[in-house]
Amino acid sequence: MTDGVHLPVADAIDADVGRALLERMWLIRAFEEKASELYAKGKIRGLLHLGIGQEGSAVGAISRLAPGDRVFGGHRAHAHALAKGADPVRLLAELAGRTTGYCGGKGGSMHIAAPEVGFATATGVVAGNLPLALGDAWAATLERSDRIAVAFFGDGAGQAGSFHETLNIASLWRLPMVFVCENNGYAEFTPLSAHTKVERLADYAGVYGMPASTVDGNDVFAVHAAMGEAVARARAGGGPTFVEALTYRLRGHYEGDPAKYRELSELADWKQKDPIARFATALAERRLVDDATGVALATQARARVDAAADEALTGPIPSVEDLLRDVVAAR
Amino acid sequence: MTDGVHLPVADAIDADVGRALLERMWLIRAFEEKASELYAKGKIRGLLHLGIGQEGSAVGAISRLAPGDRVFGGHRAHAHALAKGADPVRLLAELAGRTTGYCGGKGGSMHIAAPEVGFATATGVVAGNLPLALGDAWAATLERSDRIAVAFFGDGAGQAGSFHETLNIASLWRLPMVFVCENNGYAEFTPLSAHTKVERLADYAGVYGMPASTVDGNDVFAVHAAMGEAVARARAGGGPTFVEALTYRLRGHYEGDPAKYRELSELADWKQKDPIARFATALAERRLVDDATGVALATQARARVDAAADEALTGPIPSVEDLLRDVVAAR
Amino acid sequence: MTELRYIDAIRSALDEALTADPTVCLLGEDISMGGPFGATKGLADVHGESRVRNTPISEATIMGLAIGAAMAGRRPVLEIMFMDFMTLAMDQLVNHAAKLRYMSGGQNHVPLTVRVQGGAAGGMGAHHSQSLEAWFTHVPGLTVVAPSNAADAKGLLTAAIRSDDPVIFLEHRGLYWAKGDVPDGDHLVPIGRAAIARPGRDATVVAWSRMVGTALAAADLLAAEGIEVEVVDARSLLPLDLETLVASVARTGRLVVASEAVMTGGFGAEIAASVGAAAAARLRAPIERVGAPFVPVPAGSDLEILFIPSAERIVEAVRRTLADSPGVATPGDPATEP
Amino acid sequence: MTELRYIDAIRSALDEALTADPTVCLLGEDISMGGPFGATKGLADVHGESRVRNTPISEATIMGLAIGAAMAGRRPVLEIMFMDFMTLAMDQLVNHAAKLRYMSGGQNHVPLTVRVQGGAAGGMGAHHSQSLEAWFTHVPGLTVVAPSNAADAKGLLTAAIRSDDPVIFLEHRGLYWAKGDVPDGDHLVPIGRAAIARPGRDATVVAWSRMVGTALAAADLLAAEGIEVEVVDARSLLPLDLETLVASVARTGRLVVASEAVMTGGFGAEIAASVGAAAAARLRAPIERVGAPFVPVPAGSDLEILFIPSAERIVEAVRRTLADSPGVATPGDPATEP
Ligand SMILES: Cc1ncc(C[n+]2csc(CCOP(=O)(O)OP(=O)(O)O)c2C)c(N)n1
Ligand SMILES: Cc1ncc(C[n+]2csc(CCOP(=O)(O)OP(=O)(O)O)c2C)c(N)n1
Ligand SMILES: [Mg+2]
Ligand SMILES: [Mg+2]
Repeated sequence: MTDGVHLPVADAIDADVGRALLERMWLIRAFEEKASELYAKGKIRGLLHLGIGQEGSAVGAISRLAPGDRVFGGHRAHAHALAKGADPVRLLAELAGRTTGYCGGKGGSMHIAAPEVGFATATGVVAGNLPLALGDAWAATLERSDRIAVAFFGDGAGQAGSFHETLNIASLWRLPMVFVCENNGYAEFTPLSAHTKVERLADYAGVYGMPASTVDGNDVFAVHAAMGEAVARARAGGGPTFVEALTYRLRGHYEGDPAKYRELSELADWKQKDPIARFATALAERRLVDDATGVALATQARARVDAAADEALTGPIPSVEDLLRDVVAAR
Repeated sequence: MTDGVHLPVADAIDADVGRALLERMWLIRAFEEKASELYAKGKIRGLLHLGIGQEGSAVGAISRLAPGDRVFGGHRAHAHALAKGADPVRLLAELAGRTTGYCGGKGGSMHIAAPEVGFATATGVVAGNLPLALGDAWAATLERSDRIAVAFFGDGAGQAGSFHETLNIASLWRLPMVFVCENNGYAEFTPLSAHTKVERLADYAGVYGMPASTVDGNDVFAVHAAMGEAVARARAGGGPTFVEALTYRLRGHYEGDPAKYRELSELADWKQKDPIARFATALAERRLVDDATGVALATQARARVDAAADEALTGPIPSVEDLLRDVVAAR
Repeated sequence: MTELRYIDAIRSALDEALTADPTVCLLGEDISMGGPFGATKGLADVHGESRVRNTPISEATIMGLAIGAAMAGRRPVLEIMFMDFMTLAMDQLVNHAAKLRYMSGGQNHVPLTVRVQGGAAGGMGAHHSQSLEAWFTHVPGLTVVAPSNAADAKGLLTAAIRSDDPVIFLEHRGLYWAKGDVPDGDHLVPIGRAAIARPGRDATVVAWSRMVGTALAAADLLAAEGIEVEVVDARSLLPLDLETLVASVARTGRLVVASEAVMTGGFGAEIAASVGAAAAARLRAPIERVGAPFVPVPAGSDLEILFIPSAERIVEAVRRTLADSPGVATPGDPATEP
Repeated sequence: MTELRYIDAIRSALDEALTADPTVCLLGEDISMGGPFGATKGLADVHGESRVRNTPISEATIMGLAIGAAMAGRRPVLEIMFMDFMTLAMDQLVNHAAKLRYMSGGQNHVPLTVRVQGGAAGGMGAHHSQSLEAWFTHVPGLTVVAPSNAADAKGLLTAAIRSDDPVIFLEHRGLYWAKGDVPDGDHLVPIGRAAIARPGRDATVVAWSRMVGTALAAADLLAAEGIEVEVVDARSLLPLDLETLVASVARTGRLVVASEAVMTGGFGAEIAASVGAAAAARLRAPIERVGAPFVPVPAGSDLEILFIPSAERIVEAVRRTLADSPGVATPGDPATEP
């Protein structure tokens, strides 16, 4: 197992990097499958949005980020937090509402925060993270730091006012920010085509003269490449970039959603494009990580998550004192 | 003087139409100069935003509308209301806070409503009228009426979320709506270039595949032509159109604004492009309305507005009963 | 009478309104698929997707869209998926829907209904659980109703749709699956009237939405000790039926106001202040308020349970009103009742 | 002491904060040109346009931008031009600024100040005149202050900027040109403390922002009749200095709460409810509330004057508290005072 929580940052995906990314993808997959299992058992409650099938964009993009860069996620953000280096034990404890969770059980699945590893916050409000990331990027310029801010959001956010307002200011002020749109074709139960005539959200960037690309989000190499350019540009003072990653969620919108609004054939097609399997195959083809190692990584990830779950569920249930804490600074 | 309040609707600007439009422009100019005078005297209070210098887009655009079409304006909407047929007496009474004003003195300059002539409402919230016009256009489709909705807004509205959300839905639902952006280069004291990298707001329409044009807003013929296409398309079920009219306000943002943020030379340039003088000259050149008639129309407009002011200022001051009325339907 | 779940009573009101009045139309995110809870399930099939209209995730603009349609004579019913997202639509709601009639001197009006569910239920956390009725009740031009049961859900929604003013119809997610008898046929509950959910002589508890059930549970607990609580379901918060509240307090001499929202700045304060003034002479103990602690709604379900005001807290508050009455004899003793 | 106008006291606090603390930065529409009223005039020249940053007309996003910068360790002071436009930024303010500390279990915090002016003054109408403090005081995680004079404007703004939590700093446009003595040098007014604006023994009037001046005018009118009113300037609405309010009411036995906002659902209700509960034993008359009638703010200046609560209305309310005290002798008679 790779040491340390940060993914290796590298221009090219070599054997070590490939292995680390594949490992992290399996960790995320195992984590979310575990979350699903615990949800079914009632150990995790609330709204649980899984990103199973979307690990490629999360890991491909975040593998380009330095520890000091800050990520802002949405309601489907387990993958982004874990890719940025969040501890699976504390994250599962958070989902299960324990005091040992990152947020002491107050945040839950939709409002993850792990600022110590650069996952600034998630939000349950669609597009709500975009202005926050913008402010973080502005702060970076005031600090004269070369860190950057990255916002992950879905295709559904593209019809929200804040998305547009944020694009405008980011381009106007040339802020060190990357917009990563994970276009999975659906917002809840509605296909993108019913929400907008715009097929590629990256088209919006063009109006502002902002560099943009649309890539296969289930291809880690493609995301890694596009994000590499974007991050380099932001860090060099070249302003924001828009990266649209086309992907698909293999589960319902949230756990419990039977997802009747989509064709089974569509689902089957996308299962063929599973980003983890594709990355493993590609790594094997390039003779970077062989199949046996890939399988071992998956097994190890499951074991690690099993242990994480056992540990997470020993965390204490919060008390009334916990309920009343953390509203404002101690006065 | 042309009879009736509605401007003649015609495909081409002939002598009669030209005369009517010129007359209305002079009426608007005289109205706003009178408002300025009354403001200086304390007879009108509150925030007064004059559109002197922008009459071309208001009259050019609205001359294409049928009586049943509905207009939604913003904080600088005297011209649009008068172009749509509002009575100068009742409008001045409104500005002066009299019970005889359209809104009984409750609306004032920024919140004009004259729905009986198709001026649905204005709003003091930048971009606030766009969603309202959208809803009106949607209602028209539900009614299976061929009426259309038109929103007038400034360049400053282009950075507001509602503007983008409205463009999206209007294009998606193919609603009978026209977006008229009066780009006068400034939002309050700030030039457009400090608010966005987008030079032509009409560029936004392109992302949605919405037809758009940018025209010289001080050229009545150009606005009339662009708006003619837009209205015809909307009425025929062809969906929305974006018309950007480039113009300039010859006064400060509001009465009392010394407008130090702009060069005097810029102002002088634009004075040369005064839309009324240009239209009068063009009409004379085309031998549609001769100079003497043009001058007479101006004189008549001033006289009419003088009389309107005298009448408006005889209107009663509202009472406490008036204050408490019109909050909800009588229960 | 038919037994219906609260959510089905809502759907039934929508269905009937769509059938009865061609100007009624529905708008909201995912509503043609029924929405996340199923309140509009099947309505698009029956009434068509043009009248049961899915919208993009553009809360500010769909609020304005609904207002614009209402100004033009439609009776739109807009669904905002969670009360927390009303924060995105406050400009259109407050600056436009609520004010257009007044600003136009009565020329315009906005027959709009906004359906929105809220409350803490299911461990959804701070972005999906707020109770914000206090904001809306501070806005002249709005009407605000908050049914606690299936019959009122249907009757008040029907009244809301027929109202010529913008009505905020507050649903509680935690009540969606609660069953209740609903009168058959056209069922209208007039806006502006409270209901006595349980009569009692010793103390009045005023509540609305889900807290009515909690108050009734508290009343049961107290009844076991011989204390008879009158539970008043405010139902209509704006306008508030002050008359019924004051009449109850005049009988009991004691008032507890219970709401799920955080207590500070909540609508309970308005009730306490206005009943306190109007029934001053009849009050025999200080008015007690019960509400959530002044914290955001936590996500963890165990914390959520601690957050939501409980029947026990209402019981304690009622006890305080009874203990705290100088010169008043044992409650429940008819000899000392007014 | 230096005599300053309220608006200049604000600018002075901003100027000194920008000088003293490199993490302080300003954001808002047109602020580098001074804004429409001049509160930030000249600051961009001195401190640079990168720290005194003009923004587009994007209220929702500039609120989030300021929050994001605050999370990263800056101390942004955001100007929202009119309180009515806060409606556009409520999601970021309420769902993000106020909740991020809590939702993250204390990992994040938001040292943000939001300056916003409001109130009815100058006939600007329903979209430029609201008083919405009641909304903000209902939101856990926020701090809300509303200075009534130049010294407090400077001292509370300094405190707000130094606070580690989001503070809503409510300015009143009608006070901008009112002069007052402001202490020289670093001047800090601690958040959470009310001030006795005028001592008196017969009745307490609590007010904030511009209504403090109106209450003082009412006190003058009543003093002429020998009635001595104590005027308490609440200043800090959240947290509220209940102790000072209750102590005053314990002395006077009577309370009038006066606010410019519409009375229904206003913050006056919270004060009435909480003081009513905490000082029940000392109250000798029902609490009176004075507020604007329940209508949007009209544009016409003559209507606006009728809308704004007057000193006369406060006088009448005080008189009612004095008349309405069963068993209490002539106010001002020391023999009957507690
Ligand atoms: C402002 C807002 N409106 C509505 C919702 C309810 N909601 C939750 S997720 C979602 C769809 C989001 O779609 P998308 O942005 O594509 O992300 P995905 O779920 O596909 O990852 C909606 C409408 C919300 N959370 N926030
Ligand atoms: C939402 C909102 N924010 C700020 C303001 C204050 N304001 C009034 S007019 C204006 C500038 C508008 O510029 P533009 O849209 O170009 O119209 P113009 O004044 O040039 O006609 C601003 C910022 C407002 N009225 N509404
Ligand atoms: Mg999606
Ligand atoms: Mg402009």
